[in-house]
Amino acid sequence: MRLHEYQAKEVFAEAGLPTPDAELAESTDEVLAAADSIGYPAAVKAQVHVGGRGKAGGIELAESDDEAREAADSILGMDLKGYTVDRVLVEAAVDFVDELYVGVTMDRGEGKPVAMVSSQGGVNIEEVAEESPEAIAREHVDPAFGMHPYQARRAVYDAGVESDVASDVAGVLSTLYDLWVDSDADDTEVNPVMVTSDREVVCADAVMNVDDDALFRHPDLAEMEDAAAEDDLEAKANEYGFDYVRLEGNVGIIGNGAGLVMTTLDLVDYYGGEPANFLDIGGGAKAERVANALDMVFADENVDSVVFNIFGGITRGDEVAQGINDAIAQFDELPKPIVVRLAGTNAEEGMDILNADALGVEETLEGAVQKAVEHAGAAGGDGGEGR
Amino acid sequence: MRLHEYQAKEVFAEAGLPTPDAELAESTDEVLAAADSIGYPAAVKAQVHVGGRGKAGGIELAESDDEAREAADSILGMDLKGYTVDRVLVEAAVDFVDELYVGVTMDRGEGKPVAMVSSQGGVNIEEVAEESPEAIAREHVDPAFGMHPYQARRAVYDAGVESDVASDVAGVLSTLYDLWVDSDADDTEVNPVMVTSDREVVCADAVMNVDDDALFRHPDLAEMEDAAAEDDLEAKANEYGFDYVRLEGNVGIIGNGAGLVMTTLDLVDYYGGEPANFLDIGGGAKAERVANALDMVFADENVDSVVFNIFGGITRGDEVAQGINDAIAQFDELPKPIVVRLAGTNAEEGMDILNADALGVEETLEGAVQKAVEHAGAAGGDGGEGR
Amino acid sequence: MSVLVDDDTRVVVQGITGGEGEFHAGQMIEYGTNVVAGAVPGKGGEEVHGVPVYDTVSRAAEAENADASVVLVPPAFAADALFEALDSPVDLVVAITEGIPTQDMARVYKRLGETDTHLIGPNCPGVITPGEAKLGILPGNIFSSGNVGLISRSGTLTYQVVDNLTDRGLGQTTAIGIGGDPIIGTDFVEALSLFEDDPATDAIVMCGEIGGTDEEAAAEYIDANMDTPVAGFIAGRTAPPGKRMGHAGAIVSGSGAGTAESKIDALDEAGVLVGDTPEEVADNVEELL
Amino acid sequence: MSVLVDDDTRVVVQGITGGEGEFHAGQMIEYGTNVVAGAVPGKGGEEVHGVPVYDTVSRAAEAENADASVVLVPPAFAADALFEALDSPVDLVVAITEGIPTQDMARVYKRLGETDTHLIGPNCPGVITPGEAKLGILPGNIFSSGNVGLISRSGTLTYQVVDNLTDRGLGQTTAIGIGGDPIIGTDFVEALSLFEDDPATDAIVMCGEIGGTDEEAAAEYIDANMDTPVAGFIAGRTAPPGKRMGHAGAIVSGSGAGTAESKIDALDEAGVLVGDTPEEVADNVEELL
Repeated sequence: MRLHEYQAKEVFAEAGLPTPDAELAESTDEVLAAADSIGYPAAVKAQVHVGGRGKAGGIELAESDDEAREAADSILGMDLKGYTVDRVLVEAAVDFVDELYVGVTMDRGEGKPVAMVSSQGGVNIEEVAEESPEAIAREHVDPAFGMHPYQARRAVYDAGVESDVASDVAGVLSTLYDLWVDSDADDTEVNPVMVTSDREVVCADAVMNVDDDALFRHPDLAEMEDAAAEDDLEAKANEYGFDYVRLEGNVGIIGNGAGLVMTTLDLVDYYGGEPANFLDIGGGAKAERVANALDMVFADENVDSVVFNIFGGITRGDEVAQGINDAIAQFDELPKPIVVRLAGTNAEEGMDILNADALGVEETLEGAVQKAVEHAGAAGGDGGEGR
Repeated sequence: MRLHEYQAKEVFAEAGLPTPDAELAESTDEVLAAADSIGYPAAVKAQVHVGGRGKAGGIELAESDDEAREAADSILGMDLKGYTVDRVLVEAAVDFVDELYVGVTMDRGEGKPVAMVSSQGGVNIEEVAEESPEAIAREHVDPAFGMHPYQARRAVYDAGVESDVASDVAGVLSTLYDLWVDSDADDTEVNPVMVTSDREVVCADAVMNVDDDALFRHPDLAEMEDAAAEDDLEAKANEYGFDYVRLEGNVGIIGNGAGLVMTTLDLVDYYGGEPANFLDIGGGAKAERVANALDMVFADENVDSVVFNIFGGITRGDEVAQGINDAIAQFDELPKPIVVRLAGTNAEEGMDILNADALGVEETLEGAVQKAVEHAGAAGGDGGEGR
Repeated sequence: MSVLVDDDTRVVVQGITGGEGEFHAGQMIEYGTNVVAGAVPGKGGEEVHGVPVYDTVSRAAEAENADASVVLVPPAFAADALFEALDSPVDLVVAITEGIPTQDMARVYKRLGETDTHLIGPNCPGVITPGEAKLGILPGNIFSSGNVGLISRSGTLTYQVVDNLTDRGLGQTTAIGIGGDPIIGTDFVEALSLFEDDPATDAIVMCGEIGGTDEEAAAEYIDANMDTPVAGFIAGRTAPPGKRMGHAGAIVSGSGAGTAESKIDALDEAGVLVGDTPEEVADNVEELL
Repeated sequence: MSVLVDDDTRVVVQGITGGEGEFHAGQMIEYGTNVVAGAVPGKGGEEVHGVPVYDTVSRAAEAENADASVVLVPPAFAADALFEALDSPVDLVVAITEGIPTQDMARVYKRLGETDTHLIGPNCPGVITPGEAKLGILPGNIFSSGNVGLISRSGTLTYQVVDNLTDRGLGQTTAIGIGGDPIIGTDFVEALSLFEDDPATDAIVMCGEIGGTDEEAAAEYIDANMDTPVAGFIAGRTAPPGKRMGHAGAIVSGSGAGTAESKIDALDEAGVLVGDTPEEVADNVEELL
């Protein structure tokens, strides 16, 4: 779960990190009121999960009420890389002379946390990592011991942070590491950490991704989840407990098991279609879960056809089939064509009882995908480029 | 620093361990008032740092006001293995059916914490360890990871704790381990953990020794230090910052470095004397520190002579000599004879300037000890047994 | 011949009294697996499917001479169960549990490195040597005995590929589901080396997916060290960067590492025959044998 | 010949800008020790006694090719300094600091076991190879070069014994103060094995004290593995049980383990000549040579 900047900043500030004065606003009036209480110059920052907000016009600096109104009007409601901006953070602008990057993440290859510092902050850190990896100082942390103070210092000195702020920046890194552990985060990151002309250190941005699998032990963070979701479908997926990712195409995909669902997406593409989503309903296939999955896929207005691919494994195919039949019984007519393929344990029995009047039924994964792509093309989808 | 039972119980209760209702009392009236508010039966327990309090008459059970008064009168002011009882803990008596031992300490040989559980609690656990070591289940803990829950469970099951209280006892052990870490303890221990007839688990005693070297980061525990000191001399030693141990003999000993001071004690014994104390003044030997050391040793009325043995090392012998001279200048006449021996860097220069009119001066450690033993014998000490 | 498990493997099931644990222990026993004990705190002395339950894994392992453990406990308690298994000790731990917090696994991984135990998973379907033993939740009926080793990060994709293989009479020595999490015990390289040393394995299928660089490392290893031919498959070619596709491991960072393209290229260069569809993977195995 | 340090040893002093650090770095340099760098966070670029100071030990070690570190930082920061030294990495770390919390040391000890570094101390006077190098706070002037190896848990007791040896012309190959804390790096057994392998050491003095069972372990090791003769001394014969005698390590548990008697008996049985007084120790060394 990715927190919004304003949520992460609340968490960071509570942990003692220096963040600028800020208020959340959802209307131009609220922006003006916030700027008034914070003082000018103030930054107006779109609260959406996209990189490069600044370049895309999602951050503006206001020196006066007029400018603040202008910024609010232009940012609130704007479309930022596909997301509508509903909320902005109004924040005291920091007069900085230097921008640093400080972050903690999991290095999955090493199986260890890694703490990072760069004196090239304020830009896309992934580009820095690509183009001049030596500009990022890295400290791998032994997760049993946690980060030693010397490691924070070493990262900071190795990154070439100037001596007079080294200790403060090391402090930011230590706190970010503690937050990372205490919150079961995937990442905690500040980019940029700004150094002001009077050598103060300020966390001007805040990124925090929390491990979804660990939310059960962080009820305070879990509460932020709804507000953090970017759109209705994602919120719905959270509610249903599905792994769901919305994509650009028109072939809806439902399956069990991440690897097999990804493979189904790949086959849709391979046979010239475009996947509309990734949806893994996980183990079992009770009628309710099947119904929820269909609800999700149909809720995406881009979807023109659906492929439903289940490899039974321990789950019995006849039970899955029954679940599908029950789930589609609610419709007089299916809104979009569905092609089903069942395999594995009791698959044949399942195929036999499937409601073949309402559903397309295919023997093989390849066949099912081809049929769904066909339906989608017929419905007006552009068919995409085949491989 | 060893906490008193009542102090340790406060710490344990705050950490969520189940301890009986209890109040501290310093007079018979306070005992009666406490027993009244807690209810009978109540235990009246002497608060001194000696093992086997119960057998020695330091714990009595009272069923009524009369019995409580009797217990208070007999215990308050009593001499328990050399310590005068000033305070008692009045505590709700637990109706138990089983007594367990649960504790955490450092296994210095392994360099690791060890958690221990025994179903033979309520007795001297060191005897159990000696006579039936298999009756104590031990779990070594990796200090980087901390104690895993499975380790607490395993210790409890391996100790043969009954299944219906196993989880509660494992909980006590986990909390004791956390306390051990959070308080930088040398030991945290409950003996006995009582199991009541309705299968409740109660911590009926509480032992906590805190690492003196770590007190600097535990101001709350450090505050308990004065109350924990057993006598005036120990309190004085804390105040001066000396490593000091009071012993039974009449030859006072001052030196620098634990190993050398222990050796000096051993030599006193070897030459037929009896050491009155261990006192390590540590590095350096400023006049004030020397004066404090003399003050401590003279404050022990058993002392009949003093041996002052310094191996200069980095410290210069002439500076030490000057410190000694300055320190004894406050006396018109020394209350007890002092024999000084200086060795190491600039020792000769030091010996030359020592105030030989007031002090005995010896060239060798062996000579200095022999002379001090002689003085002590002349003063009426019994000379002890030579080896 | 086989790797990791066979009919001599003596198995403890951690969590055997839970719903999942009881069901899959039954399935394992039915398949012929030598399940010798269960381990559940507080349930010592009970029996499940005729198998004795102990309070601790150590006691189970000692009393029943077990050398492997299957972990079927809920995610909140799984890391502790893994530490317990590693400390019991057994030679092989198979962690089925899905959804273990990543930081818990980082700590387990550190401990794992201090032991000689093999850990398979977590978030994996398990390990099966067809006809001998299955440790995990794989559907035994789709497997058949043969000379193909299989390694996969995904559960149901494994079944799909095995189905295609078995359909054509291509049986398996052992199939290992190494799991889809960011931090797993046995990785492709370790699993590949086990099969390389197994004389009964004549070809290997490895099913990878986007995220991480484990497949790239495997390609390097294959190129440098392996004689046994390998057929490959990579799921997630169409996944957009920055999105998590179900498996926590399947997230492509924006910088180009961990993409399907990078993995397929690396495998290609190492001489691995990479298929575009599960069917094609089976074609390739036939070609390699 | 010598053990651990000689005139090639290149030394970093951690804490060189502090009072103790600056003083003892000066003393070490004066003795002829090859002090090549200091390490103090925030003091990078400064110089002390003409020696360059770096912000981190890694940088100091890399820039100056150092292979040993002497830790002279206050107890509250000492564990971190030790972790840093172990990670820099250097081959030898000498921890002088007294009063490091025991639990800090337990964590350091765990890390130490994951490295190949020798740690001497903490709470020790250091290591000296007379005439070549001294790493620590030992008074160089009382030592003389020769063929006796010395190992001691105590500082000033070491000086006393060395004084007695030097008085009689019995010089030392190397003297190691292993420290008086409950948890130390190099123990008697490890130090004895270093001297056993040193052809220049013809006899060894080991000064133990009450507390722990390190001397008992040493006795066993001597009996089983050593040809070089050993003279012993044990301080604390008169210490009562349960009291800490200055050294945190010097506490006798109520159960009889760690007493002077137990240690002396064990050493006697291993053929070690145990003296009653420092003078007698010197007598014994003369006898053994």
